[in-house]
Amino acid sequence: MVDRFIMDAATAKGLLHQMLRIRRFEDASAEQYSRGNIRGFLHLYSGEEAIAAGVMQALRHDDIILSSYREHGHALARGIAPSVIMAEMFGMADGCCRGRGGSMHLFDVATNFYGGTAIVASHLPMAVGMALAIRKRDEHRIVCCFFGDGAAAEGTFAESLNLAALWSVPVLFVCENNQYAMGTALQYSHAEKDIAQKGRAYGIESVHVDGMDLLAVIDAMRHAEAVVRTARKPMLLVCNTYRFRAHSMFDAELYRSKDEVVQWKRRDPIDVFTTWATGCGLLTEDAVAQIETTVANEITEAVTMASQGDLEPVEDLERHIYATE
Amino acid sequence: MVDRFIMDAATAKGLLHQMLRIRRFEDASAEQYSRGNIRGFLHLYSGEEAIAAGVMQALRHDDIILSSYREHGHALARGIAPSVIMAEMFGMADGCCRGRGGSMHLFDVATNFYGGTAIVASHLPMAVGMALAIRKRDEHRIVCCFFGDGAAAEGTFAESLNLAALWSVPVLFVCENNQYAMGTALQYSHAEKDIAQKGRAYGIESVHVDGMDLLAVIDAMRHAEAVVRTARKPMLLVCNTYRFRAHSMFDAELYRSKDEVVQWKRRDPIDVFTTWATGCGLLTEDAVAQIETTVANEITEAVTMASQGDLEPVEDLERHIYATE
Amino acid sequence: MQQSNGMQQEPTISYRKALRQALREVLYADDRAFLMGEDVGRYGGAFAVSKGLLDEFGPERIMDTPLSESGFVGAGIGAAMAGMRPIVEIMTINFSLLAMDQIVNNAATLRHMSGGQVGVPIVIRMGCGIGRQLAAQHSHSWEPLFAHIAGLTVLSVGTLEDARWMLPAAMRSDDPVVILEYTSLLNSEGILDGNVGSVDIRTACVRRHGSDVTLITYGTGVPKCLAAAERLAESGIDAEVLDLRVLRPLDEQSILASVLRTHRAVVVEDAWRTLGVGAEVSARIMEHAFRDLASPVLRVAGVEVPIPYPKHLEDAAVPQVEGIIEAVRKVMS
Amino acid sequence: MQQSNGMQQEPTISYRKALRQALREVLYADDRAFLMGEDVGRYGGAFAVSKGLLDEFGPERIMDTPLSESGFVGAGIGAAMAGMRPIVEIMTINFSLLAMDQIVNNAATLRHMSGGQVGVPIVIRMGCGIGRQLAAQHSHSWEPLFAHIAGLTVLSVGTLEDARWMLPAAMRSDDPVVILEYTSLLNSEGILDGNVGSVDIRTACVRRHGSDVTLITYGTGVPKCLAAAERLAESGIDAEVLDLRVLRPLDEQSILASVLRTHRAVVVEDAWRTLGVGAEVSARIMEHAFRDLASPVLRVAGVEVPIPYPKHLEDAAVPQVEGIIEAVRKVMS
Ligand SMILES: Cc1ncc(C[n+]2csc(CCOP(=O)(O)OP(=O)(O)O)c2C)c(N)n1
Ligand SMILES: Cc1ncc(C[n+]2csc(CCOP(=O)(O)OP(=O)(O)O)c2C)c(N)n1
Ligand SMILES: [Mg+2]
Ligand SMILES: [Mg+2]
Repeated sequence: MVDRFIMDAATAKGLLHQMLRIRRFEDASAEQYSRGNIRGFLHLYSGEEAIAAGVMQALRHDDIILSSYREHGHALARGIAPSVIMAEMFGMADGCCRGRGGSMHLFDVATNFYGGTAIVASHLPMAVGMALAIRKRDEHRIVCCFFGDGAAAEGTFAESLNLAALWSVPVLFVCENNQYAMGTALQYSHAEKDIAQKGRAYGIESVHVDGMDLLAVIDAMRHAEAVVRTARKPMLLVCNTYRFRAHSMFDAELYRSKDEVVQWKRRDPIDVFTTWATGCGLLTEDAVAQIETTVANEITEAVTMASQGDLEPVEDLERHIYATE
Repeated sequence: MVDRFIMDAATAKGLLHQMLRIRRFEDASAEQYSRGNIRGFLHLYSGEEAIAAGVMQALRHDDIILSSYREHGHALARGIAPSVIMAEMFGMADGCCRGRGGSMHLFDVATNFYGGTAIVASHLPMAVGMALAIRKRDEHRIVCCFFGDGAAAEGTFAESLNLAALWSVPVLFVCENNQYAMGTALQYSHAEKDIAQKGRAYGIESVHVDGMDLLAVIDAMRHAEAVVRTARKPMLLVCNTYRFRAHSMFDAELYRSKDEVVQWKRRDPIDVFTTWATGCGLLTEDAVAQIETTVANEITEAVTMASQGDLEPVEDLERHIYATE
Repeated sequence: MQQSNGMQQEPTISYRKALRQALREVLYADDRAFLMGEDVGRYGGAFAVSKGLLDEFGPERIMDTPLSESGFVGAGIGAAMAGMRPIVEIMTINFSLLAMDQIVNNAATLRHMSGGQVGVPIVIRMGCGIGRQLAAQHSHSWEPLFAHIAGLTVLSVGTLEDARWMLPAAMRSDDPVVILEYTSLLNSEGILDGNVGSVDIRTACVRRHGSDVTLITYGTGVPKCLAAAERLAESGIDAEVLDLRVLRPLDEQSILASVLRTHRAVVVEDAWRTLGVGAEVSARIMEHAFRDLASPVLRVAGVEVPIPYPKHLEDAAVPQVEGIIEAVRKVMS
Repeated sequence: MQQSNGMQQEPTISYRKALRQALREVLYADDRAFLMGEDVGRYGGAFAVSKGLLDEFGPERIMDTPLSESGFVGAGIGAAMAGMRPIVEIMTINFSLLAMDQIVNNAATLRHMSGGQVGVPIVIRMGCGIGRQLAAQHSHSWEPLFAHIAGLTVLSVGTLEDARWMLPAAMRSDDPVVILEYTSLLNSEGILDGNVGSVDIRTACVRRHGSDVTLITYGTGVPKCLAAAERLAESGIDAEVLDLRVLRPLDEQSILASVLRTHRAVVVEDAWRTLGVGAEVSARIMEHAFRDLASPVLRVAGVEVPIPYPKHLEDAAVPQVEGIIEAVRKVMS
């Protein structure tokens, strides 16, 4: 269990801020999508905020992060400005990838954020390779790689875990088990539903954590730091969670009941944390309200800035294919 | 433990005959290779005979077999004539694939032998699919799929086991763990060396067996029959074994010691079985000698027939690309 | 199928719905047929093509698979080898690279390698193409990668008619067929001629007759070339539009027949130019109709860039009607 | 490198050994460089190219990997993104299909998709080609699959010189480079000009000058075309042999320059004809030198069949000197 006394008010505020920023950012993304300002596929992170916030608070600036197409939360928690991400989704030249990537492909080398990969599980071996480079150079940073429960069915998952263990590289695999891969519930993706057991079968220490409970995630990260950063070994953290919204904006949600969604929303990670933190006096209602206001302003500003951006010139279409261009 | 009293002299003779036929066939293959009659890659099965013999004796004629490029033993134990296999390796039109496949690609639909696949592990999903067809049609036969320890590191292995378990199809995976994938020892292929544990991580009942002990294999197959044929579930059998020869004819065997080979040869499955069977009176020395002679004749005949074969006409090069040609 | 009675306007149908009708037809016609792929069932299909089919046919015929492209394509191959008629859906062509080993080294290879013994009658459908702002990992026109592979039949669905009738024809093949369906055409609508009933998957098809120049194309190029031809007609240029439809084996005869009449050709495709289908078409015309050409064959093809997300760059990355017209004017001059 | 002293015969070297020298050079030159792949270390390399390197450089620089093509190619990409200079060996080109997703969707794509932020300086070497009776799952000439991919540089090693010098040049690239090494050339020997020291991996190279016809080729086609040219010379036909070397991006200028001189061209490759490199070369000549051609460009290419095992069929599946000569006679007549 987490040592709850270690948290101070400032930290609690910061964490709530993180989570709320993600939640409101995703709300705004959905709205901008329905207005046609964001196009293509859009996958929102709402409901899973405790994982991004809890994992990221333990990482250092020089650690490397990789994620999937459902990466807004990770990108925000990592510190990429909301306006830069929103601009990217608007397809603007001041987006982090000059608008070329869009929602699914956020990259920001300045914060060591390496995607935003939309081929499910294909960033896992890249994460292993980046960790291998770290090990070869004897650096002390680590790699943290986020992916979903569905991704764990890809063969690439198995290969990556095995390589990480064989080479003993400092990579933390964070499986965000939100119970579904698109419309495919866990039991249809995996005959053995305990994903941690797969990690162990490849020689990797693997633990479960309640991904709706920020404190549990923070606690798990202490142990993960000991394993990955200190002992320089790979580890798998399976976070049980739920996405509150549809898989993407093209999803009619035929595969799950409204009731199930309601049940999970009762465990909204933001509510759970806020209740706890106010309950034990770390946060006041005023403080919470103030964070809400700050976040609202941040998001409004992000949307405004994104919509005022410029498009990349068409003449630059063929730039950045090779280094020399 | 196997009920050793169930075996009669005829069965014992048959099994020894199987194993010896494989051993001598492989010796002859090596010889024909050095004469230039066989070309390309040639992978011999010497040392692993107890697995092919022990698994195959439990299979029915309508069961389906798939294997890798190291499949001579399986093909012979399945009942493909030595002369037909030898002809295939000589590249002759009376080979089972009209000479088009060669050593690595023995197919014989008449005996339900579906390769002979040389992309490591790529026959595993095909095996699952064939078992799926069986299940869909509610037939009572099973699929048996042989592969190596190296293959278990491919992502396709993980995907296939998961699919087999999810769909509950009658497929028996037989992993012939001969300790090496080419020159890569088990511990360099797998961080977790217990391959059965990987099977379990995908929801498949998995057991180990001593692949040098024919009786142990036969015993394991009784249980496998109960699981796969009767209960209609997939299963993984990990057979520990050793290849007595080089990986292929292009192998200088730099990666293992002569001593290690000698150690394993002490457990030669043919010797072990012969000693046991003669010891308990199932086989006489005369019977053994007679089998040796029969086998020698079979192999000589196979080589003779193969060398007298005809080549496929060059004009037929483009036949069999599509069904209509 | 509805008969036109001459009085009533025939109902329009979308490309998506035509694909779905095709699926329903083949699932009814042959109980060896089944559909499998990621989210084809409970979700209703990533692009809603198979929506409703799970209810209609049940989970044995409409099988949701885990994320395991190599695994379930390989399983489809195995099922085909064992006498079934699987239809495997790969959500988009980008993910097909994960199954490339199975498609090429097994599906396309086994019959020949086994000396004619083992056939693989599998149909692999995949969402293909550019134009929905799905960015570089979800939109590409990689028809050329499949069209290069010996042993495959490769179909490109450029019209409603083909959306409705190519699949049933493909199901009659005893060999692997790859069907490329264009996500940007899914919502396009039109009237389906109820009298057609089937299409021939060995031949290219003239979608518009013309005498001055041949526009040779496939897939999303078909509507673009038809639009270009209309515009060209206004300025007195009569363009023929030849839809290749079958990218492997190519219907060389139809290509040459048209070019021998028009003496001029422009090949149009969204795929990257270098080693595209257009290169092959041009090379064949070079080999067989060089002396009949009034002017060199030109290509209008995709810009060689991973497809970017924003609309203006995505549009700039693929041929547009203007560019086609320009190329035609060049070969006419 | 040894200087010739004019008196002593220069020692011959094999293509395999030249490849090994190149590996040694780059491993010594750059400590960010390391080699990884299946059996590159303890086994000595499936084709003995890396034999001895494990002893020389140790297991951190020469890394044996498990059978996990997608995994270790992806790991190579990651290591490159993080500042290393990995050389990844894929044993044969057939197995590269298992890593196709990583090579195409990641290595070739990330720089553009990230708006120029993320480079992937990886070198992927693979055994390629036909001619050792390795049958359909171990021998193919699939250069065209890679040559089609935007974002890759694709090199084909057709000569000793390139075996020795292409890798060091590739290591200087900040982008992914695929190097195709031909297993059937491994044992070929010759004298390496010690004065060369480097090659340019942006240009094609004339291997034999001639004025009557250009033979355009790459890889195993190079020795075949040189042999054909010798034979043609006997009957008074002076053939130029242009080795493309770089299959992407194609050196169009060198192709056109030669054809504008000779007015005739034959493209020769072991790869399957349809959508091969030859198609692209022919299409470019069509586009840019149509009026300069005395006769249509012809292709001599691989028969479109999964490569069969027996020698006589394998030989029949790829171009031979006779067939090249025949095609040249056709374009000369
Ligand atoms: C290789 C591949 N196959 C299929 C898809 C289509 N697809 C996108 S997301 C997704 C589900 C992934 O589920 P999971 O890994 O659980 O992540 P989640 O979306 O739940 O966060 C699928 C099937 C893809 N992008 N890549
Ligand atoms: C996908 C793939 N990668 C690499 C190879 C080259 N190769 C052939 S056999 C082999 C080792 C396989 O080892 P294992 O599965 O243990 O089988 P064994 O040969 O020991 O029977 C390798 C690496 C291949 N054929 N296919
Ligand atoms: Mg999920
Ligand atoms: Mg082995």
